[in-house]
Amino acid sequence: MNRTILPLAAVLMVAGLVTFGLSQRPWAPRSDVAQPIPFSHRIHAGINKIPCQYCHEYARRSQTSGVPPVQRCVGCHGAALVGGLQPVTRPWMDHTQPPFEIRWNRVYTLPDFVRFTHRPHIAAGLACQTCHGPVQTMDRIEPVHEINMGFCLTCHTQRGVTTDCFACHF
Amino acid sequence: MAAAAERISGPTYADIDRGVRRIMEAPGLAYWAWVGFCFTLVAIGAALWTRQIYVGLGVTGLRQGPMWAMYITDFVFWVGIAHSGTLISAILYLFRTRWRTAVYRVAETMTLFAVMTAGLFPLIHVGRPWYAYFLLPYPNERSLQPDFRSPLVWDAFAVSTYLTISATFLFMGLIPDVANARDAAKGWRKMLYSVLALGWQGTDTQWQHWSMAYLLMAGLATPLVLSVHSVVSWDFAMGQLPGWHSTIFAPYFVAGAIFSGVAMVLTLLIPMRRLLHFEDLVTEWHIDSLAKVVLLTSLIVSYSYGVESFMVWYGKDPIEMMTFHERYFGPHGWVFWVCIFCNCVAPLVLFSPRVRRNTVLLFIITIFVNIGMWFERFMIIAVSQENAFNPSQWRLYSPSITEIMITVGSFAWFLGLFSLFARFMPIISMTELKEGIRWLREAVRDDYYPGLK
Amino acid sequence: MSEGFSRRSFLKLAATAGAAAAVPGCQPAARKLIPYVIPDENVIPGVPQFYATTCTECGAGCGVVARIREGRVIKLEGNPADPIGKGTICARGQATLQGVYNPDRLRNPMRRQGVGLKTISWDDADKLLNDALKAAAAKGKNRVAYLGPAHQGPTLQTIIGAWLAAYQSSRAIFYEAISETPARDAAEMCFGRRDLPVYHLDKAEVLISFGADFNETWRSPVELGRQYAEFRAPQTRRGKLSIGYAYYISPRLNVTAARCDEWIAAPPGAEAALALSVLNVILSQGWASPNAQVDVAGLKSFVASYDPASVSQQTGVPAKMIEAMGERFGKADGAVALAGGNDPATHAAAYVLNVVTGNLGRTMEFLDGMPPEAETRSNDVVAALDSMRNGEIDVLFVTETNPVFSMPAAWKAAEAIQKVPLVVWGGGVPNETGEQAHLLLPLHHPLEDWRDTFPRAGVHGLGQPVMQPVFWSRPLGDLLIASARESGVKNAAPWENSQDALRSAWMKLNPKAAAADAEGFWVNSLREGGYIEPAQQAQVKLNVAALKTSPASREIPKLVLAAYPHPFLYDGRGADKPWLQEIPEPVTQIVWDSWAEIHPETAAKYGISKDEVVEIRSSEGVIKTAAHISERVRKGVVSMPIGQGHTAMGRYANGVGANPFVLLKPGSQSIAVTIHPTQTRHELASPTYLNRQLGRSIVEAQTITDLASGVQPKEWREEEVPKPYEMYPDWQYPAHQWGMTIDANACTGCSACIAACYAENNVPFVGREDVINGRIMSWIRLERYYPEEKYEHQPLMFLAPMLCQQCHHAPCEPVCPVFAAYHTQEGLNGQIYNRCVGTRYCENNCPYKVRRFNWWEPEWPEPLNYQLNPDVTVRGAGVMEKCTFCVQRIRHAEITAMIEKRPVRDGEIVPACAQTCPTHAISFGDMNDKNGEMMKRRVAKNNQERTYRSLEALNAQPAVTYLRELYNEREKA
Amino acid sequence: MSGEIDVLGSFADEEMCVHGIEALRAVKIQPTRVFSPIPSEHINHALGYGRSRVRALVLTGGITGILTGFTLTIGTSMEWSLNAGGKPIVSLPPFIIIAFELMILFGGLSAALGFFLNSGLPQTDRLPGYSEHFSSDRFGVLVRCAETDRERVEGILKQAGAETVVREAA
Repeated sequence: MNRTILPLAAVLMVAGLVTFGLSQRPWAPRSDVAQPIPFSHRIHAGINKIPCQYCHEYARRSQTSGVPPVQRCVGCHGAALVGGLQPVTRPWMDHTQPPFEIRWNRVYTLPDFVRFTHRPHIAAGLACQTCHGPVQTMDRIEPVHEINMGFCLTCHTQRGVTTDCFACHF
Repeated sequence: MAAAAERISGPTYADIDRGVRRIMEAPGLAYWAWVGFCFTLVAIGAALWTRQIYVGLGVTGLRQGPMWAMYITDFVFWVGIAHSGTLISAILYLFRTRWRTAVYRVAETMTLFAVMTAGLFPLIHVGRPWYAYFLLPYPNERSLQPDFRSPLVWDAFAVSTYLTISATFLFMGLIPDVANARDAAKGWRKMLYSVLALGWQGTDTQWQHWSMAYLLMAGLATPLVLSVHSVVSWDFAMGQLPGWHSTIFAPYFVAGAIFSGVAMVLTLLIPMRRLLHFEDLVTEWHIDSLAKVVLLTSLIVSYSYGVESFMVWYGKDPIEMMTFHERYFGPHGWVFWVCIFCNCVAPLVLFSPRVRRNTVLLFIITIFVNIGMWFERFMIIAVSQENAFNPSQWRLYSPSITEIMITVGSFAWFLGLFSLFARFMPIISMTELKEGIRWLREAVRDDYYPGLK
Repeated sequence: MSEGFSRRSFLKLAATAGAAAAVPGCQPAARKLIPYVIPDENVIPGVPQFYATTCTECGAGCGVVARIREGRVIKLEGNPADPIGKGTICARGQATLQGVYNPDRLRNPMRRQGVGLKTISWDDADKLLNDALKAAAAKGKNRVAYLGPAHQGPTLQTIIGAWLAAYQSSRAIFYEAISETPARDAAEMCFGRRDLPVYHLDKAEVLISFGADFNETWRSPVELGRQYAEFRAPQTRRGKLSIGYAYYISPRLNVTAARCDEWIAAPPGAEAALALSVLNVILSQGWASPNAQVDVAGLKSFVASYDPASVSQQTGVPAKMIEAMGERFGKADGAVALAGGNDPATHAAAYVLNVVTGNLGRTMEFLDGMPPEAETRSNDVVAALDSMRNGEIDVLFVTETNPVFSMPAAWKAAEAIQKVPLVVWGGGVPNETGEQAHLLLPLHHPLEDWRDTFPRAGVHGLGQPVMQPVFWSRPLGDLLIASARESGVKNAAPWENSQDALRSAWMKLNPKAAAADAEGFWVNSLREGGYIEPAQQAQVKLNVAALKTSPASREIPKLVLAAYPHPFLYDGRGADKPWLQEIPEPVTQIVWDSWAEIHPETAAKYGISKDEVVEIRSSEGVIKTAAHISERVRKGVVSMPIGQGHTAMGRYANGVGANPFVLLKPGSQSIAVTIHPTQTRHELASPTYLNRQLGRSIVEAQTITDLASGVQPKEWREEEVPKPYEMYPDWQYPAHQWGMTIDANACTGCSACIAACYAENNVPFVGREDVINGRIMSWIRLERYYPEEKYEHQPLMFLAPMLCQQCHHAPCEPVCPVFAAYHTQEGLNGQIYNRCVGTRYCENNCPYKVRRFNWWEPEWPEPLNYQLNPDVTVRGAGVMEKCTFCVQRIRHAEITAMIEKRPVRDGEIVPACAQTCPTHAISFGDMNDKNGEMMKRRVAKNNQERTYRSLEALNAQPAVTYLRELYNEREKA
Repeated sequence: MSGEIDVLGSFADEEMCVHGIEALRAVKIQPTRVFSPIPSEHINHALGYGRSRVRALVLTGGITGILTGFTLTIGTSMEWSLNAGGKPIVSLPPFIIIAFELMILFGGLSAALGFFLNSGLPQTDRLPGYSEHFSSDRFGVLVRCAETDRERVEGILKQAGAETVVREAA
């Protein structure tokens, strides 16, 4: 009897491990992305109630929401923060390091075959939190939703807007 | 008993066991050299495929126009080869055809490995094989499923069903024989056969359910075999390409499949029978019966060629006419004439019983048939693609070394697997031979084969 | 990535942050977000900016608008405000981008040391140059020379003059291999002025071109192509529906000739005699216009010896044909004769033809205030070369021209240049002349630089830099101004830099009314891309007495080479751009090569077979190239395109084909040659297999008489079109149903649509080998078919753009197993790259064969990949792709309309091909909108009767409706 | 139950084996188990067996397959209706093919499953009375009987033609 059950149990265990491993969704966005500076959305957007688009200023006009330029930080925090800022739009041959740059780590990524654009979503009156979660309560940004096609489609279907493949993939 | 006296003398159960077990004895150096040779070729093919996946299909000779050509030719060829196995093992089982018992395991094994080979080709041929699972329905968050209107999805279902069913069917049939082998074997073989026999002991209840399951599987495999090649033919017939878009394709392909498959059975059986010395089990009677099937299906295939051309002529569609003109007389017209010779003319000599029993001649003819049927698929697929609707976009196809070596590798893969199976598994069904021992004895008595005394 | 953070990588990352980057395949995007420190207020990442500037690829001077994304120019489109291009540009203009981003562009100043080149700093380069200049100036006058092309713009020419003057020289040579001097010489002879007339083909009803390929390279092809399309459009003239009747006289049927009614295969050099003979017919029949006010008697005696019979004997053109030409031309209500080639007599005869038929001021006019002749005459060029050879020149500065490649062998330019102690070469991709230079300076591409154009009276183009330079280059103007300052001559260059020079020149254009608002005028000119003012027609009079040069009556050699500028490579300057190499020459459909086109009979005579390499030998030199056997060339003529045969100029030009300049004598594009087969084969790459459509209705044509009488062409369409029968209810497209109307009659074969599509849709180029293998990737092609022998009435060539037909019963869609090919809710035939498995069934089933499969991972050597459109996915290996009607533009317009809460406007969406089409042959719109321009075009008078859909019998129901090309029935010869 | 023994008769021939079984059943002794190297209708008949239960299972499997096929195809097509070539969303003719293939697949696998379930395979224990001969060329009839009946049973088996009749450990 054991000789029948043991191999079966082994097979079941392997299958179980694979299922479990896949259920952990290794492709899902990582929630442990550390940032170079301890910037807190909770303080900025939550406590101080700065509107999202004050910093992410391109969202309503462009595909991208934009990461705020350092100048925007300095605007509130004062020039003392970084000292003499210089434009980075210097000629090509200038191989020197820009004076101050912040290398944020991406939290939200989309594959390059998704032609997502923020513009119509803002125009449709969607709150940023719909996709990005309650950012105003987070010190460090963590993805709340896995932004995959199913996520997009659920909302698009509910709102009765296009579910044409060509809306995002071309 | 009185009945015992009437019994025809001849091979006994023990003789059969002895004969088959001898095949399964430890093979010699020549055998290993052959298997090694096969798998070296497989390794070359695999390496080229790896490269193809890495750099893209540009390494093939495919181009605008002939977009499918050689890989799909191989696919259809191997699916076709597979079909005769199921024909012999399932359809002839239902008809209780007497001569099938000795050869059906060979045919069925061939089926399994041919489908396994065929199943590789869609993967080899697609641009992004790592996404091939898109063709199968699976739960996903975007609830996007394959398009069941596409012939390729039918294909995916048909071929994977065929692979599953023919593997199960083969395995079912093997169980009693493996149990037999288990009881005679020693060492690691005993372990292997013990596992595969699943504890079969030939009890009455085991046999009762086995018989019913086997019968029903045969019953299901029969329409399956007809459907699979019909579905494969619809890959083409559903396309509107001139030369593809034809209603005759399903029966035409099924007949061709059985034709090429039976020829392949003979191609394998004739040398194997001689090299492994089981002429006493697979007698000239069996060989002769197979040759008759080859002849019959050859006539059906010839008829199909005629009808296909006639319908084009009768339809008077200028584009279709042009395509057929190119097929016969175009730059690759020789392919058509090779087909005509190999598939229609050469098998005609099988009308002579002497030729049917001359294994050397028969072997040569079956090789012709294999070549002819490969080229037939090439003609239908590649040569039609060369002459599509838009003359500015016509292109002649010539295969690259990658395609040739992968095709060669597929033959090596098939033969290598088959060779391994033949020496480690009962390649002749002892159970069924015993069941039909009367017919074997008759064959021996009637002097189809003078040996065995 | 952390070290050497350059602007280049910054831009790359900024783009990644902005939109999903155009990374080939499906690799994960860069995972860093690096914001600007201080943002450019004018830049919104992800939103394109547009700058008006000018095209400098040829002298036509079309205005362009550059589309900029994240600091990179990604597309050029015509500037609608520009009267020449009127919002369209040609293939060469589209390909300018590959000049900016050419991977072989010189990246640093380099100095020749021994055989190799050594990178030096700009400071060292400046010092080297200026020291040599000072030494030369100290030695005497005219020891410095400048060699450049003729169309560098008035301001730059001024700067060049000032720079030379600062170093005691006046040797500015503006050399053009394909010269306009003969036309100017003829104008001087006929009218006593050296400017070139302006043509209005649309005002004519008969056109004779004596070798002027006005749809390809002659003068201003975009403008003339547009006029020609109007000339060929059906319209009621004198109560009868007609199209313009066009003759083309040339030894080879080029694509311009192919769009005419008659191609007269005259031997090269016979154009003048034929023109004068036509004139003879007109005068002797008394068809000269009484309004012409010319000395008819004087002219008569001038052309007396050119009666049709004797000219026919001399040229082999039937006398009847000449008479017919004369009759049509003389009787026409508006006619125009154009002349190409190097024989001033041809040009003069064409001018006279226009004058005597009263068309001066109508189809051909002279304008006051035309730009001065910029091109240096060949005598002066030769004199300069002689000076070099004699050691009289110490410093030679060569830019944007390639004398070593394009000067006739007899001038021995390479040898002369070698005698110059310091040859300075400036430009982009180092060419053959650069190979001879001692100092190589990377100069700004025109799109990175300031410049102006002055193509004709009243049209002033202002070119501004549209992006930061890609490499460590400098603007030519700045370089010369700085160098002139170094000379120590006081006020040698009274400008700060070239922008300043341009601005001060521009201020002189400022009309008096606006003089006060100088800044406003400047800004407005920048925005508009230039300044347009009305031009006055000049009063000119034909001076019959001065007509004395009769064409040299030449013996026609047994075998003669006729070279012609390649429609895309021109005199060789386009050869470094892979798009131009890969767009098929419209008639032969050959790519990535040069070829010797030979008539089958001639080929048989010399024992030459298809694709055989032949050795062509003239008195000047010898070259080898592959033979292309074709009936579209005169017997006894070897026709060969100019432009290939580079031995330098980067990876795309080097080693491709042969250079016919080697064979030519100065001042001529034809020469007697001998030809020898070499028994070696060299396959000429072409994406086209059969040249005949076998009675299939892929491209259709119709005679104008049939159109007038409402007869559908039947003769060469073998398939019956069955009545559509539908088993299932048709799909409805309530929102939009996009479609196209393509007027095949307006297509001139210029191939601008193909280049625009390459640029807009990130279509990879594949190179010669893969074109031979049938793997060209272009989404749109020119479907070109020759007429078939068995049918009587046919045009000279069937030609129509072929792109995805977006069929509503698309054969490609239901065969896709995974819905990668499917039909969108707006009637488009969608192709979802990321879903594609690569079974290629769709392409098998596509009757039009317009789908393209990625056989390899596409490659754009850096920095060519900077041109990629970030709005379009770059397709990786194993994926099928195809025309999407530029869905990225459709989506953009739809989103904008949605935000603005309005429907999409008709004409708001213009796909790249339709946008750039000089003749507006392609129009796009919503098939639901019956009042849209596209749909109205289908039902318009004279259009409705000639609509057809390609391969209609298959009932694939394409969304593209074609209008048949029209032609006049030829007289039976 | 004490006092019961197993008697194994070994036959060289199918017909003799059948006779033995019939003889036993004639005296109301049901053989416990019959070993055979070949499938034999006669033995089954002699033992009084009816049709196998596998049949019903295969029928169920096949019908399930058809239903699965149609549910899958129609369901997925309806869930996200995509137009392909203007064909109807629910195109029954192609769906029949899928249903057919699934009928075969499910039916065939049910047959195999039915066989395994009904015959107790896989098993690792060696059944009492089994010997290597029974997979090769001998038929065995195992009879459980009272110690007292041994003589009679052995007699019947010998009478029927058994080569050997031995007593097996119970």
